[in-house]
Amino acid sequence: MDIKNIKSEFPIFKQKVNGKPLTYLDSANSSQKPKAVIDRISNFYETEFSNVGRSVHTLAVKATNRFEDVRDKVKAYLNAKHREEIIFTKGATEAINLVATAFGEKFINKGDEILTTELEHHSNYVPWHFVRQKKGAVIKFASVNEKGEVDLDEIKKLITNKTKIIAITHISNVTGTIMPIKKIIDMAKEKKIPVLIDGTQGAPHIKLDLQDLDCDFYAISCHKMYGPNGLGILYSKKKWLDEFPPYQGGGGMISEVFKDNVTFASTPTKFEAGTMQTAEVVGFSEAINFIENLGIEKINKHENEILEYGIEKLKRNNSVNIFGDPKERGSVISFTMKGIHPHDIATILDEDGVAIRAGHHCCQILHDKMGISATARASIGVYNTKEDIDILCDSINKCKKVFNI
Amino acid sequence: MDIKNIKSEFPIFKQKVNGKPLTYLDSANSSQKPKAVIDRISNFYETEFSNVGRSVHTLAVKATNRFEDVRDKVKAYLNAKHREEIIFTKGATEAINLVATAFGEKFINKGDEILTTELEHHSNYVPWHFVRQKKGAVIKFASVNEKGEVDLDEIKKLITNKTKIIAITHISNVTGTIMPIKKIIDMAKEKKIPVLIDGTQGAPHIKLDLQDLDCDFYAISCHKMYGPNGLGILYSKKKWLDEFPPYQGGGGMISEVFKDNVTFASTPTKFEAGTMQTAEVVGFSEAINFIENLGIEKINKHENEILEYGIEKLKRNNSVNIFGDPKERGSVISFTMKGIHPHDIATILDEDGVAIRAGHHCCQILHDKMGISATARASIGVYNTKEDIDILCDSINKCKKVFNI
Amino acid sequence: MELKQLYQEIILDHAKNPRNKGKCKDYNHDAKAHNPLCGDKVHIYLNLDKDKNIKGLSFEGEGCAISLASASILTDTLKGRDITFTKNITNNFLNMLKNKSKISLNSLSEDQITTINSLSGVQEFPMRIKCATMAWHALLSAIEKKN
Amino acid sequence: MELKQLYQEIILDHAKNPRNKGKCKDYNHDAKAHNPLCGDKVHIYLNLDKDKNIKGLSFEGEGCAISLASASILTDTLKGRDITFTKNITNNFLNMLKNKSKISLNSLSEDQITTINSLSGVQEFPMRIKCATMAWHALLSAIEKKN
Ligand SMILES: Cc1ncc(COP(=O)(O)O)c(C=O)c1O
Ligand SMILES: Cc1ncc(COP(=O)(O)O)c(C=O)c1O
Repeated sequence: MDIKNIKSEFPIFKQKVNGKPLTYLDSANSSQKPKAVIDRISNFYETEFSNVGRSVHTLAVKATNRFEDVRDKVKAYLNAKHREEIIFTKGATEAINLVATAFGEKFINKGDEILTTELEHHSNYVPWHFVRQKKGAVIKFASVNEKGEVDLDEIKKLITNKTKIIAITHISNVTGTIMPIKKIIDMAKEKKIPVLIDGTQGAPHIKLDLQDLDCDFYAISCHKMYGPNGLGILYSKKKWLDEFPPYQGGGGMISEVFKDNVTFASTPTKFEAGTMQTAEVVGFSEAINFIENLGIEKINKHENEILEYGIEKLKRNNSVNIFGDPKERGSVISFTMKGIHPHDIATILDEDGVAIRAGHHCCQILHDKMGISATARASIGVYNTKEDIDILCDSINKCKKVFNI
Repeated sequence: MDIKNIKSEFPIFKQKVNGKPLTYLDSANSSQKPKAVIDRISNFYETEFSNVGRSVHTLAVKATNRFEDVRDKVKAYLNAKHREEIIFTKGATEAINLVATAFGEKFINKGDEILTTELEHHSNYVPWHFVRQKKGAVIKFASVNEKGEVDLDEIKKLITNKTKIIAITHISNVTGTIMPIKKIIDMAKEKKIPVLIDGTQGAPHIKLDLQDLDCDFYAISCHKMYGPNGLGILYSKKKWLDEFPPYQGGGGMISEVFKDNVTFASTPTKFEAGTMQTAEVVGFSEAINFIENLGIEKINKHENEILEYGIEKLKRNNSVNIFGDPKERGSVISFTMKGIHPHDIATILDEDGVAIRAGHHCCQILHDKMGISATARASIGVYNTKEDIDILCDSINKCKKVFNI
Repeated sequence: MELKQLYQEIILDHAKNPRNKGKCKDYNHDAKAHNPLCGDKVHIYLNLDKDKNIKGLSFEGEGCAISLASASILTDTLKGRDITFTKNITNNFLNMLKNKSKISLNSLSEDQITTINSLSGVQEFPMRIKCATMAWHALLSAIEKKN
Repeated sequence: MELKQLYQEIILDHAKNPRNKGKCKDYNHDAKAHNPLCGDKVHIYLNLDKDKNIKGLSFEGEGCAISLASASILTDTLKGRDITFTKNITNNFLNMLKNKSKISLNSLSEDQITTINSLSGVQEFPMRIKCATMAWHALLSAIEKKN
């Protein structure tokens, strides 16, 4: 596979949008899927489908093995220590809710502090807000500066002996800021504070070695990694999972069930109640193959080239204001235009087949801080090219014409 | 489409299992998928995929409309009163967990009673066990008799002024007992007690009119209704959803987010945090089409014919003991054989391409009550035929040979 | 080209120079609305006299051209009208966007009808309908609510 | 035909007439195991003297032919042996099922080797491996645990 021609692996690019070829710059929202992933899902349903972990007939055995093989594959891909540290969830949102619920229930009490940043996606804030409400805990926010960066020293200062957990994003889905998570984790480890990384925007772009990173939790959205909808992954150190109470109750996660008591299966089964998303998990296996065949470093390099080209070109456009200017940035450019609201930009761009996102991107706290209610966001995936950026920039200029600016 | 030849709509039946045609009698576990469903999923990923409810570009609009259209379709299919009463979940298990968590938090206090039966699947017991643990509530079990039936009068007697909710299955996934849910709901309504129906085994087989039934909650597994993996539905009366706190926190379910507080979207959005299973939801639309094209009554009649044929034939086999003998039975036959454990039966049947399930089928309380640790279960879907039953019975006879009985 | 339909001169004019912005004098009803997906916000202020005539009508808010223009047009059109008329035209407006009908109330001037109908281009942009209707929904709840 | 491999005469014999069933006399170690998916259960009882010899060994349990036969064969083979040998053979057995190797310890009689190897047919039935290994895992934890 050649990264220059990789669009041809993605069926979505065969169609026209509003008569124009699709220029998809919304991968931070959800990535498109390569043919191999789509075909694997169909093929699984057509020839191998059965419920996992329940029956002993041939199809069930096959499906169960396929499912569990993907756990091993994800473990290897993330370099986790144990296969039991990989939990399949509905998405990164569920992964973070699981941790917040279980950790909150067991380890957070009145007055305890949860440390996070102003950069976070609602999915890495609202679950902690629930804990705050239930336990009377306090959420502290490390502030973000105009560049979109968070100061390490401030984080250090905010850590107290009441800090029970640090929850922080790997890459901001708005400013693209790559957070110095390794340093934060090291800092936290000195004080024995566990760290959750919202890796939703990290995993699709950056090579991960979770044993080296040594975070306690890492949440992933498979659908942003060229994988299927409706699937996420919680990586968690085994010691936490072993201590955590189960999250949802139901079939598959039990050990013994009596009228007066229930005991639970061991990790990871304890956290996978009910019928799992077997087809999605099996399909995700192909997404990992896709990434591994190209090489995540090569994907990263390619995306960075497009990103830099885009930032330079947009910087030269006087009507465009790029949101944030972090030293380390990954695959996202958010911007505003004087006199044209992001929502209108998105609509005008769409006429040219250019798909971007407008709004607060589930980061209202960040937008409030910056005194702005919405931004337009172009985000980059493996299939984007410099031409996509050129089309984006032409279309941005058209916005000015439509608005007589 | 002709129900006699309906197997041809299901690609899975094209292959051989252990050199034999597949005789799939495990639909209560998960049903196979018609080609239309599988193709719709691929097709959606290939031409329409985008994240739902987030962006304003053409693909996002299409995806969002498709997604919300399915909500309307499900509403119509179930004859719910409001489209907002349809919540998409990961499965029936998540649907019941959502209700138990929210209802438990808000309305159940120490000493309050949850009324259920000995027939329930773990998915309709463990979530209530959690509530019992958290709130110091009491779970009362209406007992099941040897026929697999639950006595209405006993349920009536078990209702006290502490009963806060009744949680009951529509059809037992082990004995096939069709519960008199309408009568139970009427009884409960007199005392203003809400009723949750675990409809996992009901929805695939029985025509539903939820306004007429008038239950408060009805949980569905889409994957048992010829639909995709990883998708379920919670039907809930709007008044409950409006009162319930949100379940998971994250993107999409909020109204406004501030550092010190969060307000939430209205029903149903409040309960759909994070990226939803768009492809699965869209695929499920085809499953409803499939069912509606055939007609659920016709499916039901066909399945009942196969069921009765199966029961009669198995009753004539002296080595077979059918588990339960309910007056009203739906699409499930569980049985044991003297001297051969169900687990062994399943393995031997599998050699003939016959897929059944063995174990306690996530109903340990029921099995304990009957003094038996496991049963073999054949369950029937739209694609089954009398020949499938003949093959099953021949294979059962083979078990005796293998075991020299 | 549909974009021209959406961003008509009238709309751009109202968006750039919104009429009746701020809190109107002696307002005694108000209501907010917002769209959590894009952050658009509107706050309607209303001075309703005891005969149910709208003596004062204004808005505060931020958002896209469509939402600003819609709020501006709303205030311009309904100031001085009575409540029955207001509810009537609001329903007509919401109906126009939902069912792609046109507005033609004979108590409105031609100018006013042209202005309101300039928002009908939104019909073709389903994700933008909320932008256009938000202020009108806020108006309805402001009428219901006492300050 | 593989089924014949799985349900060999020896296995059916042990399943129908399990050896050493019940609680052995003066047991001082015991442990339970079960398979939540199918409800198979086993409870191992062990009398370990102070020189770490297995003086008594028995089991209670219910389950499929494979799990019963496996428990029965386990008790029959290991009664009277010492702990080092027991651990050694247990690992060999678990390894046999996992890596499809064969067992050939020279301190076992040919008969015993044939008997244990009769369980190797399970290799081809991945969902049944737990049935065959359950008793052995219980044995290991019984050894660790004092009663
Ligand atoms: C930074 C970040 N965190 C969390 C999420 C939530 O992921 P999901 O919607 O897959 O649950 C997203 C994506 O929307 C995100 O960008
Ligand atoms: C009666 C019953 N309730 C609940 C469930 C759980 O459904 P799911 O696994 O789709 O969450 C099942 C299926 O396993 C069932 O048969």
